[in-house]
Amino acid sequence: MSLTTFIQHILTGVSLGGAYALIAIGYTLVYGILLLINFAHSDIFMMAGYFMIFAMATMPWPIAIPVVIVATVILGVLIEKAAYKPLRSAPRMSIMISSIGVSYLLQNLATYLFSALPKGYPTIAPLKKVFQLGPVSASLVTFLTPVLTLILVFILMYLINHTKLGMAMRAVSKDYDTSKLMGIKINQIISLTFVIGSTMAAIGSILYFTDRMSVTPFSGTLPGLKCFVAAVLGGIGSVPGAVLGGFIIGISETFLTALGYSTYSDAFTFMLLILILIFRPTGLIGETVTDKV
Amino acid sequence: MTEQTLVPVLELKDITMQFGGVVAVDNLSLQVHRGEIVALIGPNGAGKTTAFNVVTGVYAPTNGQVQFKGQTIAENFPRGKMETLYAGQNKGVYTAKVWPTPDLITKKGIARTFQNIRLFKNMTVFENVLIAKHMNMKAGFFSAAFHLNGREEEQMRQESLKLLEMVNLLDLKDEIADNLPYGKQRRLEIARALATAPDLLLLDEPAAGMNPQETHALTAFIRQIKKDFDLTILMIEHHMNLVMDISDRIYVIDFGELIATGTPEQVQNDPAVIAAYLGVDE
Amino acid sequence: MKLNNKKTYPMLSIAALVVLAVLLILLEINKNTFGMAVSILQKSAILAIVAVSMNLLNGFTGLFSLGQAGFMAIGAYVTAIFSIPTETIDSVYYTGGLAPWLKAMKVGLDVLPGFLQISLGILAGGLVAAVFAALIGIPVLRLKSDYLAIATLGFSEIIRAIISSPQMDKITNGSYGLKNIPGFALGLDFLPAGIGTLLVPFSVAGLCIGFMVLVIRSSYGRAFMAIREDGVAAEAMGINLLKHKEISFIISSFFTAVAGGLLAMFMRSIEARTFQITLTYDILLIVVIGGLGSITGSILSAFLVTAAKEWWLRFFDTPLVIGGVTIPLFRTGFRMVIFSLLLMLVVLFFRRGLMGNREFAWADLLSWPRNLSKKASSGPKTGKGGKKND
Amino acid sequence: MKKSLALLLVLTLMLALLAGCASTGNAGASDEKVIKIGVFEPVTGENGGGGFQEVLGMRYANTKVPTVDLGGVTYKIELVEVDNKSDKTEAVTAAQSLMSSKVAVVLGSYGSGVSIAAGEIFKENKIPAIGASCTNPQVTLGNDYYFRVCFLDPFQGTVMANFALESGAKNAAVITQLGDDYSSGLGNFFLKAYEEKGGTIVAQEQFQTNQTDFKAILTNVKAANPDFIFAPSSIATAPLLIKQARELGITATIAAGDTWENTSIIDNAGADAEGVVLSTFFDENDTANPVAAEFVKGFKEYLKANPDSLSKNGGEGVAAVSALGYDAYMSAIEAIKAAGKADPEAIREALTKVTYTGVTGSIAFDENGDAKKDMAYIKTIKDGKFQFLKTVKVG
Repeated sequence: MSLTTFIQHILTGVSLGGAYALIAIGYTLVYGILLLINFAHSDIFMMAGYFMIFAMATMPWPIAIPVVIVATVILGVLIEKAAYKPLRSAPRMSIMISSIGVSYLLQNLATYLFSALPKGYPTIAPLKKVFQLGPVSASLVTFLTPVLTLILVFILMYLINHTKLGMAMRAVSKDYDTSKLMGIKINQIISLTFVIGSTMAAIGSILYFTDRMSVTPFSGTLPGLKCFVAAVLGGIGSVPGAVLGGFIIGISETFLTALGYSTYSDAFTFMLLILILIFRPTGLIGETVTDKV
Repeated sequence: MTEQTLVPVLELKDITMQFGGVVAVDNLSLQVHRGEIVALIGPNGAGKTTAFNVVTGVYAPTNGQVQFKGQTIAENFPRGKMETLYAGQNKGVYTAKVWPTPDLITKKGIARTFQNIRLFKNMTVFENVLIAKHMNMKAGFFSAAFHLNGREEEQMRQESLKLLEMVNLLDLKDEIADNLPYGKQRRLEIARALATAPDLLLLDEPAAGMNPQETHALTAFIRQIKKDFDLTILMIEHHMNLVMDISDRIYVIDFGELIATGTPEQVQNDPAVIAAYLGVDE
Repeated sequence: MKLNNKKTYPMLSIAALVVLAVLLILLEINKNTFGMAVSILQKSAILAIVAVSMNLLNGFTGLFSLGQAGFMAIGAYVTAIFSIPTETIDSVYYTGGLAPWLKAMKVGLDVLPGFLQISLGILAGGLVAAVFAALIGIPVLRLKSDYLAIATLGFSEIIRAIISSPQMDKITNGSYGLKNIPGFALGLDFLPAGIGTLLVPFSVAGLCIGFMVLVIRSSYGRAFMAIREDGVAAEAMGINLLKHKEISFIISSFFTAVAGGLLAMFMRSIEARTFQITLTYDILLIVVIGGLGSITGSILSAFLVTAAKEWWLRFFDTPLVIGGVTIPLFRTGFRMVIFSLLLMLVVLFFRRGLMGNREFAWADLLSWPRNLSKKASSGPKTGKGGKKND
Repeated sequence: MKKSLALLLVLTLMLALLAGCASTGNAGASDEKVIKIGVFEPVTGENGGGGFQEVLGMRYANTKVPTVDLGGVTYKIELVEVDNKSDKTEAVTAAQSLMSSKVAVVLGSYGSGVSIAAGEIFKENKIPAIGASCTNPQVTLGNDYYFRVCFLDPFQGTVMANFALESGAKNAAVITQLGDDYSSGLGNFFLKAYEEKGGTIVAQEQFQTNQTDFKAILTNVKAANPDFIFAPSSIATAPLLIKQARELGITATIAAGDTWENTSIIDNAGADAEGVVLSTFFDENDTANPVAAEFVKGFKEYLKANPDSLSKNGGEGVAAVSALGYDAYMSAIEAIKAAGKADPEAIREALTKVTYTGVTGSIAFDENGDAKKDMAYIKTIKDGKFQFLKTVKVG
């Protein structure tokens, strides 16, 4: 592998990793607070793709982007209110089944509304501008994705660590019942979690699809699962962990494909998950929790 | 309890249980002799339940040894990260690692109840008790699956029914466990533990949440099962009336450390105990 | 399962079985007229096996596994390799040919009648899946419910990736899939021609489900339920958690693979893409609608959901014209929207599904009219919410 | 709340059942003489777009020849359409539902995988099937009841290999989709033919179904620096592959098989699609064949009359699969006429002997049931349109 090819692969991997990281944040936040694998998150991401197609049909991109983010956030919060809130006291398995149900519903709804045929993703002209750095060529979005991801994560980390709401979020994820007793408005915090997660998914979706150019009702499934793995790999509940996991998976997947093992690139992700669960269930930078008997 | 029958059933030797930097049980040693009722008391968070969890195999002790009927059932010494973090005593005394899973401990003859009742809620009273018979089943998987062990199954059922009769729950046998009143649930949990045919019974706050009448009934119940099933009992309890009434000996721990031991009278007058319990006078 | 004292009415059960058998045979004889019904019944019987296996694991043992599609794939591929007629094997593996050792095995097996070869294939498929389950169970079953779900789902994807990988071309025919798999009626030479299309899947389903019911009713079944109710307490009752979880996982995987083998025979040609995550979700839908923890619920639901999905509700997908006016909603995809809504409805409002954790009993059916009038007079008695098995 | 919901649910189901019965009831009520022809095509799923174009060809054919006279009685030809959703599992039930509708002959399907899956059912029920554009050899191999009016993948692979070499490409890369028999098969046939004729394969890459990021494999392809990239794949994949290749600065000719002849590729890939080459069955501007000229004219008028069809077809272009759909329908009619009755077994017999001049050339079936064809059309994308480049014959 020549240096050029290597650099090109690194660029692809880092860019993919950045998009994964943004989606993984949604998983990690929700899991941290509700102990729920939000299977529907991948489909929120997919729906954001469709929102963009429709938004860009009628408005220029600088307006379309905020519209898409708002629409995605509304969808995310709505799902929480409709499908998870009524089950708050139910066993965890019920909530998980509910989230699978929502995922199933969104996929089928998208198939029904937009057909299973891939829809072309609109081009955001400045993002698609191709840069040529010596022999390496890539569009702006490829360079922008990891940078934007890191900026967003720093803002998010500031929010979580230095604001009152962020503190409340941390409290809820540490001890749900006690925080409730302490007068934290649990529902508000959960909604906030979904707002943040959906925002990140929407931005991630714009970056991801701009690079990949088409959306289908099942576009979200596999990236979604991989992002959950990324969240577990980094340590579920931890935002920096999710980002780290996202980048690791993005880069390793790219290199596996590059080396001719594209068959096993997905398999590898899950193998990684099983290994991490066996040897370090708390993830790379997660905290140890002891079960109380 | 008279002197000539002092056969140790359970012995904890220098047990230390440390979670990260937190020492939950610190160098605890205690003995329970055959036929005794021993109480383990102490303020909230003193490490009593943790000690139970070490005995029943839920946790591997960080350091120390547990012996049951003269046989080591758990032993460990600080290793890995704990080796540097270890804050307890007797480091280097124990060198073996013995940590059986809870089911093996139960098979050896130690049964327990839980602080917050852990019944099989959606199963009937009868099934709750019957499950305890599963571990001693002789039939293999296939003969059990094809119901070729009819006689054994029948025997398991008869034994369970008999047990339910002895603890006065027979009339409720088809009731779903979750639907029982609180006191009955406690009783069922004890019955379920008895169904494993233990030599030693560990009761974790059996009277928690009970009113004086219920507590009184419980006292009689514990006395009776001790007699009927020839048991040795180690219990954690906060109801001082019950403890003082029923125990042969008492161990008091605070912040994981043993602060006093002796008969109820001795413990009641111990200044260290009074200090630990100041304001919790019952 | 409660140890109730309800009368069992064995005569009624036998009568029902006889009626069922007669009905099936009648359908088979007239299968040219009832082609659709026959095909739906075949598929339902197959899915009923998977649904009950999934229920054994998810509903009775409380292990949330989402690896069904992977185990079905194993069963389907092993069965297919065993049962594709040896003389057509070269045309099926037209790109790379079958691995010599497998071909030798197939030639060797040809001394057996076709029917036995297929049975052997199904059994082998189940066993291979059981071995896989045993191996991955050791690390994976220690995980908590949701991690287990993701890990098994990941496992199922790994299986699919391996099957379609070029490296497996000589065994699984990689990207090209397998065809020429004999249907249910083939190989049963000793029966009148064509008989078996329904009898085979139904009797296999009967055997599989029957065995699982026996397991659930045995002491092991009680131990599974104890683990579901409270793992810590079960362990304190002397139940070896890992061993019992493994047993449950292995049995469930075995029968899931058997159903996969039957599915291969039903579909006649398979490829890795058949066994995607959506397949697992479809089965989950059946189990949830039937009621987690109810065998009869799963069976009932397998038949209802399959028939509704594949047959009765197909018109949702075609434009509906009433009196010259085209009803706007009806077009391709609407059917699946209805189904996902139905699932959400069950999850949110009827958490216990059709049967909850109860089982069908003649006594209930016989006293139903009476109970109904009693209920009507005393108002609805709300049961407890869903099972608590966290 | 719960009770009323339950009631609602039951009511919906009942209504559904009633409607279901009603719709099937109507079909049997008329006493007109009818011959049913099954249309087994994907209208949704991965191949939904192409499948629909094929259906359009059949529907148009049905408007051209809506009846057939057998022994003095006029029979109405009724098309029974089912959607196999480009999915093998669905295909089995879809095929089964055709069988229970008592069709005399089946047309389809777009996508070889579903055809292979359903083939066994057609064979078992002894109903002949005529494939329009399923090019995989496995469809008809060992199945006496399956015929097809198009050429096969080995042929198509050879055609493209010839074309590549003729246009001076000495090095080629092959990109195929894992788990897809069309893509893997065609790629493989191209590879064999290309190497046999002296070309060098410099890169061989695979991607997974639903994969949308091809940068990693394309980077490898770029490093191998081929003159020609052969990437047979679905319509869904094509624009992504083309755009990402161009983005990475790959300038080699990108080529594929018949599936790529779909305007959605041009719509989605835009300027990047320029220069893409593909082989296909038919060219609408080929005026040499009068049947074709007439078909193109009529079909365009048919499209204009149905705005919905027109939009789903992606404009006025006449896709090769529409022409093949038309030919499949016409071969069926020829066979029914030759058989003299609507009996499936007789139709199958007749099909083995039918010769018919169709839109895509003369059609006669060989012993496998494949149309004997020796010519393919090569097209390229130029100025946002498919343009005829040349024809390639293989002896």
